[in-house]
Amino acid sequence: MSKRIEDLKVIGNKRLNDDFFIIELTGEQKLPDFKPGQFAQVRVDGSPDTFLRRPISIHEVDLGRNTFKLLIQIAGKGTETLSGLKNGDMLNLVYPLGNSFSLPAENEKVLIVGGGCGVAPLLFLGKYLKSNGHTPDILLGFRNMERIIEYEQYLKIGKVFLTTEDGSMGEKGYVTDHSVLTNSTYERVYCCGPDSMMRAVAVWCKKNNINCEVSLENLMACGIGACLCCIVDTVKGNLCTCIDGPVFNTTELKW
Amino acid sequence: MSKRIEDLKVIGNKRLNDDFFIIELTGEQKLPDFKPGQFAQVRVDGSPDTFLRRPISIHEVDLGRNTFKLLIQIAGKGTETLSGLKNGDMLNLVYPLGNSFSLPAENEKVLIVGGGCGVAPLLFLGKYLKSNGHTPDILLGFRNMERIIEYEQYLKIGKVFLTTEDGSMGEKGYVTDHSVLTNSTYERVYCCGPDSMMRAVAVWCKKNNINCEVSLENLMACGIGACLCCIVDTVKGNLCTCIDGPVFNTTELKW
Amino acid sequence: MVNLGFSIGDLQFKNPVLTASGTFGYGQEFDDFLDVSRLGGIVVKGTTLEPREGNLYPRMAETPSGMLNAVGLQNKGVDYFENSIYTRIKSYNTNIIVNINGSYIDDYVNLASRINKLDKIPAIELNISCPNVKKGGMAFGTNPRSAREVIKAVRAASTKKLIVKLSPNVTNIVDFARIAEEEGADSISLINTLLGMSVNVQKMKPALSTITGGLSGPAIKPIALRMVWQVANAVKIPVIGMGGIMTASDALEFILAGASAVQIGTASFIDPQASIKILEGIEKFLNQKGFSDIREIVGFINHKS
Amino acid sequence: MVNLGFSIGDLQFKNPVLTASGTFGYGQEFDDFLDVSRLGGIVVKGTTLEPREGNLYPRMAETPSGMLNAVGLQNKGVDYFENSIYTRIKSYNTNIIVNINGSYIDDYVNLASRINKLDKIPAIELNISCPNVKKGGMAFGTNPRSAREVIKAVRAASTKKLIVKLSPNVTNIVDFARIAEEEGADSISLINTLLGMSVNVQKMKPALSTITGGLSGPAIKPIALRMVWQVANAVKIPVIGMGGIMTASDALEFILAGASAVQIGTASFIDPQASIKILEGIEKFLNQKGFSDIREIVGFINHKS
Ligand SMILES: Cc1cc2nc3c(=O)[nH]c(=O)nc-3n(C[C@H](O)[C@H](O)[C@H](O)COP(=O)(O)OP(=O)(O)OC[C@H]3O[C@@H](n4cnc5c(N)ncnc54)[C@H](O)[C@@H]3O)c2cc1C
Ligand SMILES: Cc1cc2nc3c(=O)[nH]c(=O)nc-3n(C[C@H](O)[C@H](O)[C@H](O)COP(=O)(O)OP(=O)(O)OC[C@H]3O[C@@H](n4cnc5c(N)ncnc54)[C@H](O)[C@@H]3O)c2cc1C
Ligand SMILES: Cc1cc2nc3c(=O)[nH]c(=O)nc-3n(C[C@H](O)[C@H](O)[C@H](O)COP(=O)(O)O)c2cc1C
Ligand SMILES: Cc1cc2nc3c(=O)[nH]c(=O)nc-3n(C[C@H](O)[C@H](O)[C@H](O)COP(=O)(O)O)c2cc1C
Ligand code: FES
Ligand code: FES
Repeated sequence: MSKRIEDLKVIGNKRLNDDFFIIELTGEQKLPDFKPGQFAQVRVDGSPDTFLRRPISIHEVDLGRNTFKLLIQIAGKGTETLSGLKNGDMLNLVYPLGNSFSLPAENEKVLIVGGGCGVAPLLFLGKYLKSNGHTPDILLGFRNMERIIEYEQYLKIGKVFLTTEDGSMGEKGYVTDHSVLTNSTYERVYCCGPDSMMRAVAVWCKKNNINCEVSLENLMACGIGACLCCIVDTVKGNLCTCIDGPVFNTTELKW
Repeated sequence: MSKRIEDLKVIGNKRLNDDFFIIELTGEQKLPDFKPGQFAQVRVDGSPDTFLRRPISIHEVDLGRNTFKLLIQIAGKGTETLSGLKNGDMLNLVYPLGNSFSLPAENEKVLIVGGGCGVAPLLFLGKYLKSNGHTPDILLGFRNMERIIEYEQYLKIGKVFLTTEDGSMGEKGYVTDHSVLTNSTYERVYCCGPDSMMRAVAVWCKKNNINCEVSLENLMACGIGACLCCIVDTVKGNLCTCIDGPVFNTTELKW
Repeated sequence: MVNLGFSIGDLQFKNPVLTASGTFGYGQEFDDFLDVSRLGGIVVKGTTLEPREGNLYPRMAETPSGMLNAVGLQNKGVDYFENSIYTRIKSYNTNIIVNINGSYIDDYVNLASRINKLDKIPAIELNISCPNVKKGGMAFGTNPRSAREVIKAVRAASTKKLIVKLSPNVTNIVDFARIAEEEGADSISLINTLLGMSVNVQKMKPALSTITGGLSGPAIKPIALRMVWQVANAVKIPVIGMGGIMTASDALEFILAGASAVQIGTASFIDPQASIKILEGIEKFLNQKGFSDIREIVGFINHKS
Repeated sequence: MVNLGFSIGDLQFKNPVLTASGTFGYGQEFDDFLDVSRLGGIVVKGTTLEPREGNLYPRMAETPSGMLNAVGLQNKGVDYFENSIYTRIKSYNTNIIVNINGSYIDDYVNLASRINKLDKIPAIELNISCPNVKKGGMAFGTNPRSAREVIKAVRAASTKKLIVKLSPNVTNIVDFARIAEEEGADSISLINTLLGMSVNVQKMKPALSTITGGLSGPAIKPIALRMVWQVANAVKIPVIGMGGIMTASDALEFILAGASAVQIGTASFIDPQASIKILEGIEKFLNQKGFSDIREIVGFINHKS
């Protein structure tokens, strides 16, 4: 699937809470066949402090309407500027970039684990799995009740387990503390979230001999394998998160 | 009158033609007592290409409504960005800056000469003179009919003479070609416009022994006399356009 | 039709827009975005004799109108280049230039000899200016004596056109340009990145694993332009300018100051089509101003009028 | 309450935020915007023995995240300073530092002796780094031998605290810092502007009357920070960092890298209150992170952990 650079039109900007918003985009051309786990390099115009593009995952795709969504967390100047986008504004993207999550085998027991803005690529993955006949369980972790996002969306995909750090909803603690993991029979885990969370999940998977894929969020300049800035140390040496990833099987990583 | 730095609210952005627009601003505090010829240093936010502020003249003042206007010509990235301002946007200004035109003596016969974006400080000057009991003549030069701006406004102040370079309205040629200058009895000229125009007017005034004040548009960094970038070579040595000007009597200049 | 071509000795370039080493991979990375054969040339990734893993992550930091990198010459070495890359890219209808690097003079010489055997590589760019390696690199490019030694040695080892890429981290860039010319370089390219640094204030630690890194992007353009102007006025061989070129106007600044050609670096990260857009913009400018040959404007600001 | 003070020898500064020479006039220009007595210090405009008209217009060009200037030390000379400026500003309740400049060593010495008689000036900043004058200036600051000579001579002529301001346009900034320390400087400030250039493409001529000028603003921050870090790790006297500081976060980068204090330059053109806002931001940061004395974070990134 070939990469492109394109101006896309903003047709929605929905604020979820203080930190998160969802941008919906459409283009004049037919959108490419996105795969779950892929991302776009988003140009932040009109901000003197953002020189480089910002990598953002594909969050939801509606090829029928020729639209797709980005779920973005305000993390600094660039995402702050993006949060001000209005309908009709144009956004320049280089996309679709990166590899994607691999499909489970038939009847494999699948768990999706997400935390914070890690949920961004996972909704697309979940829907994709669902439409391919899988019914994954989903384990989501948030800081507190107010920060929970997209809960209802996940309910349509499979069984959802929740943790919050303060216990205000679901079980109290981190995702790796959740009781569903204690006697699990999962055979495959997909995970995206803060580094520390992904590492903890990877450790747990390793201990339980479970196939685990994580989506990394390394700092990127180009997003297309040209700058070698986004590397991750793997058993095959340094690989680029942007083209060899962002999805890696944790057996490849030196975690 | 002390200078200030302040966020002002945009309450109007009117496009006059392809090149010109007028921004109307208001503030929470009482606006200062502007004098004609003064300017503001305008911060252009959200443009990666404009690091420095942009100097823009005070174009019209309505102290009753606590508002004032800026007449701006799109000259590059900064003014382009400003042209997209919407009602409710905030604009950061350092103002009011610079000296001002000196008042004519009673009954002095006054001519105001403006060209292109040079008309910006002149409307405020004209109205100011008018309200102080003077009835200046006004001579305006534009490239062509389509580019004429604010004509009606000037009609309320005094007799208006026009030139266009293509003769599409008024007399054909430059302002210095206008017939009103041939047998003139003007005693005082105020002028603002392109450098070449101001120089031509200054030469004509000198030949006819007429007191002439021009408003210069030198490149500025600070606008407050701190950087010494905006200098103009005068009989008193280098002076700063931003604090010793922008208005200079042409006898001071080494033109 | 405007003539955009330039040449280094008898080596012809169809136009003056090349891509800079380390910012355009081996060209293939950009196949989806543009036809690399339209470019005047491609300078491929910095290559060393042996494979190198480069520096630890994080290797990148964004700065005002620029970025710092500390890649540290990660590459798979010359064997891999010859066997896996060269065979694929040699069909590009443009000049492919190899950027060579080493820790010792022998490395450079051996590498130059290896590249010398590759038919479709018409030129090498001798990088004595990489700020991101512990040994070699910028050390050669900031000391006149070692600069001269390595240039002399590589010149003797190579019959390809020799472009020497200078480090901007010096007091007097002209000294180094003169040395390169004296030792038989066919062209000079500049500037490599400026040594810079960034601190993550919240974490209270350096942003890069290596603490310092190389600064590129528009932030460095005024410095690059000054150096290119100084060098173009000091040597007779063609000068290839780079440093912060994002637009055709930026490229024209370098050409008007005396560069015969330009390289596009960091801009390709922001817009993978930047190089081609710049090429088109240069052509448009020449047409608008009524010039029929780009050579008429090379060094225009220095012409007596 | 956080302690923000620092000292150069026995000279106390109430806080580490000073304003940079040539960017804050004599302080009075900013009276409408802030209470200059709140600042740690003011370094006044570059002063010479005789009045100077500086360079021709245009002297300024905007660049990506920065600006070029070619003011060329325009000032009314030391007589005027003593008679007209000093009498007005000596009542400021802050340290007023005079930035001294000359074409010959004698100029510097004579000027230093003149300033030595002014009670309310506790320190001089020896500028051997102005890139915008034909004689002297940067020539002193880029040659180790003449740097040493002028520092030695001024040190002998002055009993004020001596701050030596270094030029960044050198291969090895540490050499110059060491020379300053060896010759008895009490402090080092850096960086002055980087030599840069800009071309007006539409007019096809240089943007500045002098062709080259000094680059300042955020664009140079990564380079400035790297040099401050290098120098702070090489000398024992306090280092005053500057170059592109626009925000408290920028200032903290320098302090974390080893600067005891900072100077605010170009930022004052964009926001005349920048210096005070930066001061407030530094205090806030220390409170947030639970430090009670700014000295705890000077050079923090270099501390072994
Ligand atoms: C493959 C990939 C997919 C991503 N998908 C999403 C997503 O779907 N939704 C989402 O909200 N975020 C996503 N991120 C993270 C997002 O790119 C950063 O939050 C964003 O770039 C921060 O930009 P900023 O200007 O707002 O913050 P800045 O002010 O630049 O920095 C704030 C913080 O963000 C980090 N950051 C800055 N630039 C990058 C970068 N290029 N890559 C990673 N982190 C960075 C900084 O280290 C810093 O900690 C993804 C990152 C990657 C690499
Ligand atoms: C005292 C004063 C009053 C002015 N009043 C007005 C006014 O009322 N209305 C109006 O439209 N314009 C006015 N100008 C001119 C206006 O400041 C410039 O057109 C504007 O700064 C251009 O910014 P830009 O980013 O759009 O253009 P750029 O892309 O920066 O440059 C486009 C052109 O504008 C010139 N320019 C850029 N910056 C400045 C600057 N700081 N000062 C002067 N010229 C500059 C450049 O040399 C170039 O030719 C005034 C200038 C001065 C000095
Ligand atoms: C990520 C990155 C990697 C680079 N790698 C090399 C390299 O291997 N060899 C080299 O000579 N220059 C290298 N450079 C320097 C560029 O070729 C160029 O000289 C510099 O970036 C300035 O140009 P720019 O501002 O247009 O990017 C690299 C630059 C960047 C940003
Ligand atoms: C317009 C202007 C004038 C300057 N004049 C002087 C000067 O007279 N003496 C001096 O030592 N430095 C002078 N400088 C350099 C600044 O003091 C400072 O070192 C430099 O600008 C870098 O800091 P900044 O990026 O915060 O501006 C001047 C800088 C500017 C922009
Ligand atoms: S971001 Fe450039 S190689 Fe991955
Ligand atoms: S613009 Fe700075 S002194 Fe006039």
